[in-house]
Amino acid sequence: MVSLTIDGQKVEVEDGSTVLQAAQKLDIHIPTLCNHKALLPYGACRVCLVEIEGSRGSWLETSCTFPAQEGLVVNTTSERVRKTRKIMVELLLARCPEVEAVKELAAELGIKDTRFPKKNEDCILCGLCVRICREKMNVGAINFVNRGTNKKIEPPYDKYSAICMACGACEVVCPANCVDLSKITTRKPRPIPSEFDEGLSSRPSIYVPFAQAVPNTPVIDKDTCVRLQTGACGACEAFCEADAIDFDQEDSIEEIDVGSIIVATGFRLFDSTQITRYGYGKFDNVLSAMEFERISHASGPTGGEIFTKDGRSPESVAILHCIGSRDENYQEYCSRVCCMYSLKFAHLVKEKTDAEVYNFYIDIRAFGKGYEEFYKRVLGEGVHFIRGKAAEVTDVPETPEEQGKLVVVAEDTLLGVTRRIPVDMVILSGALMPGADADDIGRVFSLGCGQGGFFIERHPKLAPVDSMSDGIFLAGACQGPKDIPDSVAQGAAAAAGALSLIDKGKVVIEPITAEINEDRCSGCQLCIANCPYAAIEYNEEKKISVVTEELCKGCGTCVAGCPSGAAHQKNFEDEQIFSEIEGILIGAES
Amino acid sequence: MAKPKVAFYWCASCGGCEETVVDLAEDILKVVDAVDIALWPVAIDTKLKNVQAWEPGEVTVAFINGAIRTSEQFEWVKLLREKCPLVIAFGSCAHIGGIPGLANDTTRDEIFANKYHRSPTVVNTDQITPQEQTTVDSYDLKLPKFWKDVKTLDQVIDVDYYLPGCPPPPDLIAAAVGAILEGKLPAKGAVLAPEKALCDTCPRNDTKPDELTITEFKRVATSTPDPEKCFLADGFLCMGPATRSGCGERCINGNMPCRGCFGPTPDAIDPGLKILAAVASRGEADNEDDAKTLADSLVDPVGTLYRFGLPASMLKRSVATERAQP
Amino acid sequence: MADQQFEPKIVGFLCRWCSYTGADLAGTSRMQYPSNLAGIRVMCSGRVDPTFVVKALKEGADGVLIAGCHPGDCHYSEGNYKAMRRHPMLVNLLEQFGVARQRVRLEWISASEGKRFAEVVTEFTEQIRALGPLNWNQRVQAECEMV
Amino acid sequence: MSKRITIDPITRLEGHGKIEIFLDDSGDVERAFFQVPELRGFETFCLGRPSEEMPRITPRICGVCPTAHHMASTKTLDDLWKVEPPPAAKKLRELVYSAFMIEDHYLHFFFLGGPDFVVGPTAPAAERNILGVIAKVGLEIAGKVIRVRRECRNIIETMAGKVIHPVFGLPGGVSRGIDEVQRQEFLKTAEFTIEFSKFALELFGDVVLKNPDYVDLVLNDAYAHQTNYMGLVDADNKANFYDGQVRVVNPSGDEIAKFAPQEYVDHIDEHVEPWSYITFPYLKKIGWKGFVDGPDSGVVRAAPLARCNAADGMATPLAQASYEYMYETLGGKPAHCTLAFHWARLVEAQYSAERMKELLEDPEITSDDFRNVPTETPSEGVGIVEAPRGTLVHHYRSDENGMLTMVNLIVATNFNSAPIAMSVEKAAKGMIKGGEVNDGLLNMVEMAFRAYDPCIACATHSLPGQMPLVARIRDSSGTVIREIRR
Repeated sequence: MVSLTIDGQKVEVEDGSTVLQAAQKLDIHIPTLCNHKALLPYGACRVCLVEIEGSRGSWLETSCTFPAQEGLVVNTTSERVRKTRKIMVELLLARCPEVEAVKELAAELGIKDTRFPKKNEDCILCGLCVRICREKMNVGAINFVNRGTNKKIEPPYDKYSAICMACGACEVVCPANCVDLSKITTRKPRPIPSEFDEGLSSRPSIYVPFAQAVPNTPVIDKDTCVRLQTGACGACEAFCEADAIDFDQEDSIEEIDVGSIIVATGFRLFDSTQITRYGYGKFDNVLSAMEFERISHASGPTGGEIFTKDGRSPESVAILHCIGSRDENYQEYCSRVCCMYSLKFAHLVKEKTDAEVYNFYIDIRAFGKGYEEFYKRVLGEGVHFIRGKAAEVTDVPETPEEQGKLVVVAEDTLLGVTRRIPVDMVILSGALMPGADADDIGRVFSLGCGQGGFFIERHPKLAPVDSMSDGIFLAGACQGPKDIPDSVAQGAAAAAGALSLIDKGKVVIEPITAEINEDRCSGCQLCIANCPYAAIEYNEEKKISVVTEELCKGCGTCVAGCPSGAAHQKNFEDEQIFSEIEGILIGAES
Repeated sequence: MAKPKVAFYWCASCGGCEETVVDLAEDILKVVDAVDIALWPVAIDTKLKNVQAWEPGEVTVAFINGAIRTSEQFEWVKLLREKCPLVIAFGSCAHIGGIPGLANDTTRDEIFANKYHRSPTVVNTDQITPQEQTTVDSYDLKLPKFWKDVKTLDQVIDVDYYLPGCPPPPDLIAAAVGAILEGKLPAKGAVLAPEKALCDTCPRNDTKPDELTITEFKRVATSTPDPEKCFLADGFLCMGPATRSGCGERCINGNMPCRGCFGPTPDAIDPGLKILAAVASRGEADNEDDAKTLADSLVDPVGTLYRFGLPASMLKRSVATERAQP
Repeated sequence: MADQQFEPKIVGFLCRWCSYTGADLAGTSRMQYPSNLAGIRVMCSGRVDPTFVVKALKEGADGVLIAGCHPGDCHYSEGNYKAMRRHPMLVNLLEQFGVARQRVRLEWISASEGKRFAEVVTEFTEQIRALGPLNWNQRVQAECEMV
Repeated sequence: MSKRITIDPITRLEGHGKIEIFLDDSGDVERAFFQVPELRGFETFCLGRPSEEMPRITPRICGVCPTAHHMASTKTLDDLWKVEPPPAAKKLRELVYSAFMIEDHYLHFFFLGGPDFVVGPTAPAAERNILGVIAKVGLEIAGKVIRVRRECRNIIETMAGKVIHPVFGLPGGVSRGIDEVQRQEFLKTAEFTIEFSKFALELFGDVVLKNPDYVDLVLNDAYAHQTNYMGLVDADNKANFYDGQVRVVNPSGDEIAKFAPQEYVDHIDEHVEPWSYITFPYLKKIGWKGFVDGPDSGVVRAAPLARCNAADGMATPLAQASYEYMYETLGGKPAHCTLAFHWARLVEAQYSAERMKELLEDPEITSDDFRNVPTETPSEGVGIVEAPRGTLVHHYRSDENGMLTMVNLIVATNFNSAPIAMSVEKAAKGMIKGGEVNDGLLNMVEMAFRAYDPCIACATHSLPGQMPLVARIRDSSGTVIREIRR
């Protein structure tokens, strides 16, 4: 460690630190344009000048490059420093009078205008782009060319770079926003679509999945991270003070023994491209409910502002209900939540824009607490409700006012007429569907799938959160379309169910387990492979098969499959079934 | 005390059961020391008279072999039942019907037609069929009535014990005789053989894989069984798992799968159905079509699953009416 | 009466998780289907011992329905596959005995398929009606000597 | 109405057997009938079965000669599936078959038919059985008899699983082989058996031939029949039991037919009578002439003596010698005296013993190559072997899947059914005169058919017990005036 004094304050920093870093440790602000945490000190902009006091007088140094030394005394605010820094900034201002970063700095230093002739360049020649390209990306696609006043940054020979991978790092670091990738390479940069924003916005390779994600920690998308793909970059490391970034981490599968399981695998939104006549995926402004949800959300890509794809505020918006629900060609069931979220959308559009809102509905199912009231309120807000399922969405105009609009065609079943409503935006309220992997999940937990493929509860009224297997519970939309309050309630109930088992510390097993009469079992072992629960074992020394009662679920398959009849099912004996048969068939044959 | 008297009688059988008693010949003197034979099966006296003359209980036990196919056999076993405190069904035929029981898969008319009219070597222009009563130049001749079906002994009279096997092995016979002499018989209705299925004593049981699966049922016509391997594991249907042990695994030693002559284990109500359920469960078929193919590879289910026990089976016999015509 | 139409007696072995629940659903949904089928609840179609089926036919049933979960949906993961493998072998055997193979039917009916349950029962009942009575014992007695 | 004697049942063949003897008013035999009152219908209930199971089903036709049926059936399958067994398989089959012939012939001679001679035809019934034989020849010899049978049956059991109802026969071979150790062990058996066969013939010589009464009995015309004779012969017309061609000679010993098994339908027909469940085979070329003997009769006899008559001799030295000696004694070939069947039986046993040794001396018999799996489409097959009691024919047809569509069986006792009927009638006529009927006489009548060794005749004498014979003499009103019971 070395200790030095900056503006009269003492500070200790590690060997090899720069004066700039030492100052930053003291929260002493030194302006800079070319410094970047992830890059080596460079000293190009010279804005970070400080005065070093030595025995034989003092001199100026760029703090970003000058090493901190024992006993060093530094002054960052001396008259000499301010004067020189002002001149530096004036020179920059003369070169690039329009660059924001420079203008801000000038303002900060109280510079009204530059005294030098203006050149109106856009690049401040800080070299961040050149350095990040070489130092971090190990590419070096661009560099300084020419000297003095002709100095500029370009790919070699001012030709498109063959090695540039269009990672866009240069763009990101440029303080003057003057990098234009299309001048460097023919490659098109591929933005990474944000899953959470339904692809409406892009995200970096290291990111937090969404606001309030739990846990709220960033993840690295290894398919797009330059570090993980090429071994270069790793810039993020330099910014993480906690030093929490570990590029060597591997995916790992954790096996956890548990006593009970709550299946809450949720739902998937109906894929509206299946119904081509609504033009989803064909017209820019036909949105799925989830896409609109993001657009209208404060944390969404537009910050909650409702725009059409081309950035206009819509004059009219149509909301189409029951897309894929209550439809014999798709899902027969009612998805239960669409009516209410459609009303919410209508409300939001009204609140945030001046657009007219048209709801195309079969009927409004406002069944929940306070829902009907909300429906009334939305009616009061002047939202139009047209009773009739939309027939199609088209961009073929029939009248001048339909020009350039999307036209929703529907039969108004109240007026008994077919209506064409021109709108700027169409929202499709799609059905809730079982997760794509519901079948596999069902198999894993031996859950039956019921209507529409949602998991079946043990009893619709008496055991709505229990599954057919003890210790496995259902919560949320995986069991059927559900809104948030219901999901929360069911989740809580499932948790309570799980707790009650943990609390007991023991489980009740079926009273109908199989049993093998050891005086009769010949040890043929045919039953063993028949048992899906590995509940039957071969006793080598007795030479017979034995049932482990705790594992037996009482399906009785081994009993039916026992050739010698040595296996039988307690309380579900063949004799019992025989008497049932006899009972049923009393007097069957005259 | 006088030696107990024993009666032997036979019905529709091949004589193998007598042969197996002849095999006792080696111990013949012992047997003769122990019991008096009041009636030897073949020695049915001309008329029922002298048996009818027996004091009830005078003859301790009647060993009856063969299935019941004629009115005459029926009369005889009824009489023996009256006279003897103990009646023992001797051998597969009396016990469960035996091979002659396969006749329950056809009809009396078919049997006559094939034997006397359709046979490639029979010349029978007048379409003669043997008659119960005929007169040949004034001599009237009788034949007993040939029944429509084959019955097990206990389907016509009350039976006390059963000695299984085709034929019953001498050691079991000796044991049974011993038990009678010492009065150490089990509860009435018992089968005088071990209760466990053949796998219990089968030398090949250890070769069974953990997860036995059957991809198709092989036929010995077109493949030869592995001399060491469990027949099921090798793909040949074996009745062993549903059949009583006690036979000495002699067929297995001859490298042929068990065909069930010892009859069902005590808990297998219908051994054919039980083995069917067992082997089908182990079939390698995950869709209806494969399952059908597997099932079809088991040719002649009745003749295979009920080789010895058709008359004793739940359905007793076949009735052609609904059979799909090929 | 001679002109009275023949009412088949059908025994159904219904798996407790899928088909029996499906039957319940048919009931709670007030669906109409013939009353000819009397259901017996078993834990799994894999529990259905062929002996049960034959017992039913012997006791005078004209048809037997075995119904379980769809393949892959078995509550006990694979019991219904056992049923699936036994069925063709059993009907092959029964056919050789002289029982039309259509008299023993295997169906997959899930807990949600109340409608399907009703359809299967209706359709099966008509099929058996067309086949006519089985009367196994009578037919056997006709072919056997009475003692 | 005439008087009637019923011997019912004598014993079963393929079922029961029954003799009806009708006396005229003078008490002489007017007419005797031999009836078989049972039938089990193998020809029918085997239909639709997989053909390869027949070797394990047909033995149940007869539990005394199951091996004969097993072997005939197995050979039929070779033909049906068009597959040739490897040499080792043929040897193994013939080995088992020879062992079977030996034990069966001795069973009959010492336990069944033999007692009539050894103890004496008119000896008290209670002694006329194996115990009587033991008493007469002594325990040590009895021990030998038992040992021969045990060891021969051991060979069968080792190879075929079960002695009663073997299982090892397959189309194109057998299900298992033997190793060197077993070969050596079996060789010992073979040698011992050869020794025994000499002894048995000596015994027959001492006890029977040295006793003029017996010789008279044997040569007695009451037991003689002029019929055709049939048997399998090898390429040199020597007798063979397992394989070869069927040769038929007429009463004067001239060959009148020689055919391969497949041609049997051109030579054999069966006659049906309404009063018996058994059919009566006869020579097709000659036709059915009724129950008559003589050169014109179509009746053909099978069984030991018939085989000796039909063959030119025995393929092994000792047996050949015994064969020649027998015919010398009987006054030349062919011999017609029914009772000589017993003698022929001993000669055949000797041949089988020698044959067994031959087979075992060939190391190839231990080869692992004992099965050729069929590759052809099965259609039709015929298999013929010589059962102890005569020629045995199996004939199957199948569909392309090998499932049986036709089964025809002609068992030895079939061939002999007409001769038996004739012998019985002739014997009755010769023995019963003037209503004079007694135990000894009836037994002699019975000996007439016992000589043919119709299957279950066995048990009759195997234990103390009595032949079920009652002669009831009725007057014309049909009421019994006298009853003789043994």
